[in-house]
Amino acid sequence: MHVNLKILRYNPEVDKKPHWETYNVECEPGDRVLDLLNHVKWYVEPTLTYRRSCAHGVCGSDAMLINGRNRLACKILIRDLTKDGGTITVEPIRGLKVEKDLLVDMDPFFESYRAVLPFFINDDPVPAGERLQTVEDRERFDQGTKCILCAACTTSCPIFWVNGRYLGPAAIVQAHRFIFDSRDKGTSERLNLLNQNTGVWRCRTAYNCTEACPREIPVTQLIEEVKRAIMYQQA
Amino acid sequence: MYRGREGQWAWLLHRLSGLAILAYLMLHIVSIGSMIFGEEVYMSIHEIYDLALFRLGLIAVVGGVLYHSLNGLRVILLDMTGRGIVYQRQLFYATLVLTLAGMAFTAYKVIPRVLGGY
Amino acid sequence: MIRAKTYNDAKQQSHTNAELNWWIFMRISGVVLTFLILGHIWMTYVQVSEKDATFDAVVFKLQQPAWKLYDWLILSLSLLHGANGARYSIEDYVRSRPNRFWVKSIFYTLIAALFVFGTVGLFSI
Amino acid sequence: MQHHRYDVIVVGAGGSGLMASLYAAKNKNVSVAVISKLYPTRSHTGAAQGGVGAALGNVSEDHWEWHMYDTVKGGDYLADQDAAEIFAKDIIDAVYELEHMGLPFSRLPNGKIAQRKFGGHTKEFGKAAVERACYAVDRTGHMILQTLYQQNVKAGTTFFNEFQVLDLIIEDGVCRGVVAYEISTGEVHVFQAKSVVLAAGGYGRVFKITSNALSLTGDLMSIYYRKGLPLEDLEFYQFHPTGIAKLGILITEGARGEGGILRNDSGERFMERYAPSIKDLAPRDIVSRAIYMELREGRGAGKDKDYLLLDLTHLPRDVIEGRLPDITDFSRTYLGVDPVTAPVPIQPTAHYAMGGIPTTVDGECLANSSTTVRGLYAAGEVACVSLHGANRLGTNSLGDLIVFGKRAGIAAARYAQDAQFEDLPARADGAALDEIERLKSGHGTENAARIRKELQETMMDNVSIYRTDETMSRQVEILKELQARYRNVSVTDTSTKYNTELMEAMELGYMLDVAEAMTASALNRKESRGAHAREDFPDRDDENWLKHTMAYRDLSRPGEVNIGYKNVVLGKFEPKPRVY
Ligand SMILES: Cc1cc2nc3c(=O)[nH]c(=O)nc-3n(C[C@H](O)[C@H](O)[C@H](O)COP(=O)(O)OP(=O)(O)OC[C@H]3O[C@@H](n4cnc5c(N)ncnc54)[C@H](O)[C@@H]3O)c2cc1C
Ligand code: HEM
Ligand code: SF4
Ligand code: F3S
Ligand code: FES
Repeated sequence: MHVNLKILRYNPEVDKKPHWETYNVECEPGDRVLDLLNHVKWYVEPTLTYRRSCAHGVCGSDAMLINGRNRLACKILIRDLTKDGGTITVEPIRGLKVEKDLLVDMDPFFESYRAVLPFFINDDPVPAGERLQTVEDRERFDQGTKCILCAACTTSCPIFWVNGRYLGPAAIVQAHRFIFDSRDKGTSERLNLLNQNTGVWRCRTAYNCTEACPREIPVTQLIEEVKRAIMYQQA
Repeated sequence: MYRGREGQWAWLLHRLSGLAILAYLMLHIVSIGSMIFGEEVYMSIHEIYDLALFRLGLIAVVGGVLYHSLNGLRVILLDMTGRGIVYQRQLFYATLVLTLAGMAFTAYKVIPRVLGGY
Repeated sequence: MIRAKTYNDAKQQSHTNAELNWWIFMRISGVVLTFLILGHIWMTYVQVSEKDATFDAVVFKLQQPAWKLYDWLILSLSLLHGANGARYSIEDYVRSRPNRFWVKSIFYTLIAALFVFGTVGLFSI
Repeated sequence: MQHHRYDVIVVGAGGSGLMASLYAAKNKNVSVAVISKLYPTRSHTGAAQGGVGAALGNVSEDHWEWHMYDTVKGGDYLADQDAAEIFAKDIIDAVYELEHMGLPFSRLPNGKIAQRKFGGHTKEFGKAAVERACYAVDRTGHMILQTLYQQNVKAGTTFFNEFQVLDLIIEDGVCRGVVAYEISTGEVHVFQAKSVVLAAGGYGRVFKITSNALSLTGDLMSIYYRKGLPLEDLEFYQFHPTGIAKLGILITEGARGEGGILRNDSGERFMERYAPSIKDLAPRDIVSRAIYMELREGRGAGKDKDYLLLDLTHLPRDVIEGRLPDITDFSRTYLGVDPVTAPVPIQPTAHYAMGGIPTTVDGECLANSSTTVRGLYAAGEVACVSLHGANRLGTNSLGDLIVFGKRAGIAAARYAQDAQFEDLPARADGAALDEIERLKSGHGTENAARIRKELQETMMDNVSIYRTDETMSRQVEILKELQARYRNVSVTDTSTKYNTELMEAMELGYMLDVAEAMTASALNRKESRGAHAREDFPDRDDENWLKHTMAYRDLSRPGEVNIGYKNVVLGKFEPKPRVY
């Protein structure tokens, strides 16, 4: 089959503004969008720029706006997007500065990540073996541990687009992972950080994040759990 | 436009309706409050409200308030219960249906009056 | 080059409950307002015609203390709720710090003025 | 040019690099920085699924000796037994240490770390399979990578992300730093260092069907090899039996550990014929060869009879979805097959390099069979301490990263603490700049992607699961031709910012050179051992070949490879025939 791959391109050294370019590509219905991008880059237009690595949805490199929704290019198949002769649009994710073509500046994203103390805190003396944890306690924070920091959620959030100071759903998911870990002792610090104007209270439950997450993390639900945790803690 | 789903549109409508009814409220305070300047001032403002256009516009105000308040309740359900999140989509459609029903009822009440000049 | 923020950097950030309190207020006032406002609309507009909201009718209604209180509650709660709601929007869309300051100052002044005006109106009858 | 100075530089931010930086930085006398061409959390350690093996004995009795035995036997007795002993002992505490860093292991009902069976891991020296793989659902590598990155954030490690290392500065047998290209600006930076730890991962991308990331192109192995320094045991490359058909995406051995069964077209559990005692849980080389034989004898499934089936349908839904959620998702996403109700099409996939830069048990890089390159260390898949010998057991790579990443980090810091900064040669970045210049301003007409495609296809045909003199000799010639064509590659993107075309072209150069060393090593070894299976020499030959290969590029005769050898460290376990 053939599809038209319509890509929003931008080369900072030449272009003033991003512009669309369309490539007619031959493909199989089971191909990934990443396969088409690779095809264009390798054989048609080598200057096309984007990040990629694992090619199966576990490294978080290639979140893009594909047919109007945030997707991992390596985890969405052509047959789920269009039919023979159809068009697929690909744009960079929103709310982060576009550096070149589909590649954006991820630094602000990782800065928000680092701001929520995304690491295990427990200064008690360590036992000889493992710290014990029940199966239920382990399950409690399982969802957040799946996160691959792809930024699909944060850059689908309408609040983040207009207000870059919002830490964003990805950072909150990371915080959630530790807040609800029975072994962690940093809960109150993290809750205090998220209790700020830039934290969970910016979330207006727009739900795009949950729908965008390629790891099927119920992001909005986790954010709401953090909101409630803050409320109960302060009460 | 980002192809978000129900949640995104629910939020956008909530914000727009909230700001719209805030604007309306501010005008409403001025018009009703104008009472303290006496009957004449009050009635001169009030006559504007009597125009058919404004009276029909009130159907929109009812829609806005209804949507905003019902969706507000939806948001509160999302915030407070896990169930709210599971059914957020259905709740959004319920909100829309109830809002439209409320607007229809208002229209049914108001339009005959406007046509009848009452 | 990225230098990871340390634990202590983050620890030192200050902390208040203001946003939490506003969040709770929005929800409580929202629930209360649902009844107050829908009731208000029902009684003064849907059930009766806009034409009936004559000067005399309004004065008559507002002379009763219960209605005075009812309307004043709507006035204050919805102004506060609406003002905070608008603050959310301002903080989202007005991104430069100085601009945000001006927009907020003017907006809050307007809300305060309306509140005073509405209150004086209600209680002068 | 920008110039930086750190006592210790770590190249690569996968499990081994992050472990090295964490432990190097615990030495307060040294400054540490990590250079990585990917954001750390994008490293391929994050793709590892099944688990990390350690004899904790949480489910049933287990001992480090048993683990060591399995490792040595799994490696077809080519593993160095000093490394295997250190490993089997240290990994136990290392796993606890990871747990103390917050790693969210799955749990047993008694609250301890959950463990499951994995290929080749047995109790009482081969009697029966044992639960040794400690796991975090089916994303153990992801959790290791995340946890180690988190700990580095906590420790305030300095990262140079999206900096691609193009050269090592080695003069007079002393490593003095690295040269790296800042992808975002196109600037070349020189990092002066007292010691350098290489942790840049594998090179699976030289094969067409692989579980490896597009970024795994053997950069640092090649850079090392181009200096006339040896690469050890490159002929041993592991093909994992269960890659998703055609795509190569991995389905963890944990799927078989949980009870999954391999079947051929007629539904037969064919592993019963190849490894009667442990069947589907035999080591990977054996299972991959069995699959290859089944396919060759026409018992494959599908219309082209080119894949086999991994059957999980007899397992309860909650075991599949609960303990293997990611692979369930892969199968549903990429194949449209739900493993709960239908068997999953699989085929062997190029997976792991047992060989690499030769090191001592402290990670010191070897310049030949005995002397080290001072100040240079390596760990992880890029290195070869020869823990894995001729074939790696599942779960032993993550363990390798943790144990030897840590040892390399500590050793590099200890060395740097007493060493002085050595002078840099004039134009330290010269070679890198020249190469960039050549690719950017060249008038060559060759397209890098086409050469890469041919490389991957021919390596898959000629140097994969089964090898013969004929196929490999052909590959040697093909590689020479591809290398010649590579010299005519030029990139069309001349921009400075994010010139990924340029970086991909560089990577192709590296791939061609590791492929050269690999093919030469494989052609040279005239026996079958572990993952190296020759049809023309089907038996293991301990008399002549119980030794490590050291492949040196002949710097005076381009395209020629000199082969040397290094002794295998024997010890506790005498080489025996390897049957399961
Ligand atoms: C799909 C899959 C599943 C696996 N499952 C298991 C398992 O269950 N158990 C197990 O024990 N093992 C498993 N393995 C093997 C194991 O995961 C890898 O061998 C291991 O993660 C390699 O880690 P590493 O730290 O050496 O390198 P990687 O994690 O690959 O990291 C390489 C790093 O080097 C950097 N780098 C590379 N080149 C350059 C350059 N030129 N300049 C700068 N930086 C560079 C990269 O940016 C990256 O940060 C699996 C492997 C795969 C592919
Ligand atoms: C009638 C009952 C009402 C209910 C139940 C209600 C409920 C809510 C809730 C829960 C929010 C918070 C939304 C969030 O945090 O995501 C909100 C926001 C808001 N409300 Fe109301 N409200 C009501 C009436 C009003 C009125 C009368 C006004 C106008 C004066 C108003 C203006 C706003 C505004 C502007 C916002 C901000 C919207 C945003 O930030 O997206 N609301 N409302
Ligand atoms: S929560 Fe999901 S969408 Fe967001 S960064 Fe993590 S994996 Fe990506
Ligand atoms: S899209 Fe944004 S508003 Fe909240 S629910 Fe998700 S973070
Ligand atoms: S390339 Fe790794 S997530 Fe897509």
